[in-house]
Amino acid sequence: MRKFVNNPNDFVPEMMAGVAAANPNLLEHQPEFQLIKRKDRPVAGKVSVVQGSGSGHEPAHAMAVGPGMLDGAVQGAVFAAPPVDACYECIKQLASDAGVLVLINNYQGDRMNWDMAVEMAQAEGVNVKSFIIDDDVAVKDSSYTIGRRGVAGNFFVIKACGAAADLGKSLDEVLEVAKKVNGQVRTMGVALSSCIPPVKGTPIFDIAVDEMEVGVGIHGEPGRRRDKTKPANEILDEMFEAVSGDGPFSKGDRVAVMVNGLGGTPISELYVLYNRAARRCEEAGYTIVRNYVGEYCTSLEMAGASLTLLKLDDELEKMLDAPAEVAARIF
Amino acid sequence: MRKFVNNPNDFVPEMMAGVAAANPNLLEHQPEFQLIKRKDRPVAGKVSVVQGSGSGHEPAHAMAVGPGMLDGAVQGAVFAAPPVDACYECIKQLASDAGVLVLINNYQGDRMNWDMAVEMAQAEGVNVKSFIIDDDVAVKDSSYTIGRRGVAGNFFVIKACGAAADLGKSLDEVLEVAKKVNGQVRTMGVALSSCIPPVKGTPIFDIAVDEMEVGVGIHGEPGRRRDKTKPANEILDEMFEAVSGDGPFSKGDRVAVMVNGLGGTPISELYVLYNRAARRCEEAGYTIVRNYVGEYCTSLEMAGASLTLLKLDDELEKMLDAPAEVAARIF
Amino acid sequence: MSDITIGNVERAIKTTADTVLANQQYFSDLDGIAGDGDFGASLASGFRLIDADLPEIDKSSIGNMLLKISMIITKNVGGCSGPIWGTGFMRAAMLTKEKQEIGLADLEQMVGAAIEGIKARGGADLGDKTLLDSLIPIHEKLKEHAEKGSSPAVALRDAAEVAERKMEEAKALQPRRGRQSFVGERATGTPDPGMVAIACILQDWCEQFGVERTPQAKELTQRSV
Amino acid sequence: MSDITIGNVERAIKTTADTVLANQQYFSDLDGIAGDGDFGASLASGFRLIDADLPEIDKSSIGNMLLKISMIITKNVGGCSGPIWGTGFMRAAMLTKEKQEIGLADLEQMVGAAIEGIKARGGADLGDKTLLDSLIPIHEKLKEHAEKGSSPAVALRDAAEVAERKMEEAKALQPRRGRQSFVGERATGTPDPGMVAIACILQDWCEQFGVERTPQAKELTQRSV
Ligand SMILES: Nc1ncnc2c1ncn2[C@@H]1O[C@H](COP(=O)(O)OP(=O)(O)O)[C@@H](O)[C@H]1O
Ligand SMILES: Nc1ncnc2c1ncn2[C@@H]1O[C@H](COP(=O)(O)OP(=O)(O)O)[C@@H](O)[C@H]1O
Ligand SMILES: [Mg+2]
Ligand SMILES: [Mg+2]
Ligand SMILES: [Mg+2]
Ligand SMILES: [Mg+2]
Repeated sequence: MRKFVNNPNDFVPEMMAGVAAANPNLLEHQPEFQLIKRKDRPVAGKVSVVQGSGSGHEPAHAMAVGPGMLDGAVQGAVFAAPPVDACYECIKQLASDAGVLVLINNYQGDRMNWDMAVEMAQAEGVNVKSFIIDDDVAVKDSSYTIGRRGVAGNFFVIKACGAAADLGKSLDEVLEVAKKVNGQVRTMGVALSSCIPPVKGTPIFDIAVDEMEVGVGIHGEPGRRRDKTKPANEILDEMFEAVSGDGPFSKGDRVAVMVNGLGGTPISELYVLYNRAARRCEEAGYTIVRNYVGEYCTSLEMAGASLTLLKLDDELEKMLDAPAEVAARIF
Repeated sequence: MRKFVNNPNDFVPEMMAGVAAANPNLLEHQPEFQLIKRKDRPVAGKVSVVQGSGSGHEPAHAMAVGPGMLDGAVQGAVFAAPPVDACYECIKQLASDAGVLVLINNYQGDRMNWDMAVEMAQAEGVNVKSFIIDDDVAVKDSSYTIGRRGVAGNFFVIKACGAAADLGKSLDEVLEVAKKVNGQVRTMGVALSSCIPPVKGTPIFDIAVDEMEVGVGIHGEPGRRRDKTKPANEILDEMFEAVSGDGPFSKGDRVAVMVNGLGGTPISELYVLYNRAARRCEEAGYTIVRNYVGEYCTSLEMAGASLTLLKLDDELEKMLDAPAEVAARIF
Repeated sequence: MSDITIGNVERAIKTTADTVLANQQYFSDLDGIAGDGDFGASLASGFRLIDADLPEIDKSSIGNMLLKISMIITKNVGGCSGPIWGTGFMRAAMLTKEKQEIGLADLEQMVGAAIEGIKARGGADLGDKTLLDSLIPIHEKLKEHAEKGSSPAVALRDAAEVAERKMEEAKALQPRRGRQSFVGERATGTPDPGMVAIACILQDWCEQFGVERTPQAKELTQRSV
Repeated sequence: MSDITIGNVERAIKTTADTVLANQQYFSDLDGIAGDGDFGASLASGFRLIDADLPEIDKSSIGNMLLKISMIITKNVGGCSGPIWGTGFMRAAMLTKEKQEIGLADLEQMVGAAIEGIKARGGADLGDKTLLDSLIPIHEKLKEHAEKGSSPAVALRDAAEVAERKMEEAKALQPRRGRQSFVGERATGTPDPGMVAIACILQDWCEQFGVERTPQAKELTQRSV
């Protein structure tokens, strides 16, 4: 196995312990629940924003805990939603008087576990609401999902809600921000290789070196079709048309653009794609106000990339501009 | 080829164009020289810090141009040092009255091209000096190198010199900072897979799925030995002992620690390694003041990682603390 | 003789744990054909603890025992399987809180309650190619036998029969819920891992309780992909 | 007849470009055995332009032509090859700035000057398994022939002979300079790409200038790894 792994069953706990060890002042790791939380949260008067899903999508979700972002996150085993109890603890431990917003990517497992946890916490009087993110335009229903999947657009929902919560907005107001971002963000991805969950030890699907999965999901779920690979610009063009054609985008719009690596694709290739994306936006009459090129929502070491467009307005621009910091940083 | 590439010969220019397109206010791209420079540099009174090497190591080098970091960088073809002319242009265009410091990673090709360019620029009266970075403890001489190679420790030299230059230090003073960092930083890497230069189209070396190259170079050069893979902690232990045993480290030291991904290893695995590194530092009596987990100096999509230790003092801590921003960012 | 003791239930749970643990890799591999390959590991993460705790846990009633089982699953199993199996055991427990012994009619009602809970939890129904496509016809068969007053052994044999047959039939279906929906060509023709697990468990119960039955499907005889 | 015209030099350069471009993949593959596989592409990036510009460039003297060649290489070829080959051509140019025609004695001095330049540039010497291990003995052979007053054709044949033999002999060496040093086991037994390139070029010059010579090494006859 081409991986840095000890006992594969310890992979997730050890990774999360590493994240906490790298941020000793900021973060706390509770191995019983695979929970990473800010040490200084919850605080009175501020809505807590939390998330959690299967592991393997790092830096989503636990590595997105930090100032201006998530207050806490739980992760399940690789590609398996966290158990109800972990979700419940996450909500309970982060509950402030202002409430808790749970951001859920639209997967069956995540929804079920979080739904049960939210019910349990509500039954105990916690002011908690949840919101489903579903930005993936590739397929309507998919493996793991009824309706669209939640993928890299997730970052923008977190970033905006984190900023809104920092501004002291109420739970309902932060929820409105989540709805707004989700309504204006669209993503599609392409995979060039599979990935290897540590416990499985082998690739989760077969794909030839000259093939790509267009519209792949972040667990390797099939997308629109399997096809022969094409030049980078043609792949980007297909993603651009899918994303741009689906969303509420029109000439004159101000947008944020994300080229997200799926884990195994070097950043050089992501910039080759971004180069084309910038050109396509220009031709479409979209002004790129912010861009994001790197890894935000991955599938372990999968080679591949996704394109995300977010339509902006003054409010959202301010939210994206707001200060933020996460466990996975550069300096 | 599992890559987002158009014509492979256009890979480097397109990637660099993408970097500039993503930072339109900050950066300028000159395709004739594959030069990325800050639009607002040079400025009077501030030493310019530049670098350049073969492509394939992104975010080094061109993506490390930005406030508090490099003022400009040139890149050659993948794994080929930039031609003399490009190096010369980089020096000339960034030359301020305070001078230019060229940071060269110790590879034969880089040294030769930069040496010629420095001579040419000096002949024209430019105040330019160069410094050789050689932090890799794996092997004494290696492919591409007489003496040790320059690898991920490069980041710390750039960061400290960028901060020193921002403080208005003289060329000789910034050079002293480079020397100090280089004297106190040590790195060693391990590869679990090869990588595929776009023009070549096939892996540059063969390695079985259950093998690793201990002490690999960032062009896939052989290191200390080829071995069977081991659990992550044992691999980290070997890197730690090599690095810690070589450098000027002793109990009670304050250090910076970097776990650098070589391009194809997901960040989750890097945190598994960091988890162990933090433990080993604690046992050795080193206090980790700053840590860096991510990709800083890569070999395209190579699976692998390196460990870097830097011994700190008040001056260096201040330099690492100084504000900085690069093309490849998260928010 | 038509009664099922708390000891029988314990033995069935123990057997289930054995089946899940012995087939962890197989179940994950099945899940890997058209999905993310975590089904075996997910179930095992719960049943490993159940296997370890079973001798100790509250056996004051069948319901209390099943409630504990449900809680172990809910606490430790994520993905879809945690809520689905946890809910199933929970609903079955609710009907047997006071019981030390149950009959076929009780069992039929427990399975029915579990099915209702699973439907509510995951929103799936008959024909979506999930383990409900096994549980629902099994439930009907149990009802039939309960009305006829059959022995548990006969009911078990027929339930295993139904599980195997439905597993086979569902291969042709396109999954519509859970992890394998919209896999299109990739999933059509492949069995649903949850349905295979149900069939394996029932077959192993047959063996454990001395009910003679020879499985035909290679999913049951071979137990590797 | 013992003189080499500027036309001969131009033809030799054109042939060199043809050789480099035809063997780009081969040279990169050779470089890939123990290194980074860019040698062919690097050289080709320069010689592609040389090939295109050759009809137009300054041919007022052999030296001026070679200077232009050197500049194209320096400007466009990175890695080790740019400085090495650029320096070599530059030094040879310096000795022939005024010349329209040269003799073997001039050629010998040009190669000698190139060698000195390459040594100073890259710090390598005989025995480091670089193209110097070809150039140095070639230079000796040329000197011998210049002293004897041999024809350029005989000198060329012997130079090609030496290049092929040295390439073979150097396989056993461990590289000590440039990209392939410290490759240990991996590089021992494999030829140095720079030395193979020199041997290929000289063999192709033989063919171009009607010098009969049959190469033996599969590196020259096969030209693929
Ligand atoms: N909504 C649902 N209702 C009932 N059973 C379901 C549902 N979704 C999935 N399943 C069952 O669960 C099995 C997969 O479980 P598992 O791999 O743990 O879930 P995940 O989809 O989260 O990876 C499927 O084979 C199917 O039988
Ligand atoms: N210092 C040196 N002096 C002379 N020739 C050298 C030197 N270093 C390398 N070479 C030659 O250059 C060839 C490799 O060129 P190339 O692949 O372009 O360089 P790089 O090592 O930068 O990848 C080697 O085969 C060798 O013959
Ligand atoms: Mg799953
Ligand atoms: Mg090279
Ligand atoms: Mg699954
Ligand atoms: Mg090379």
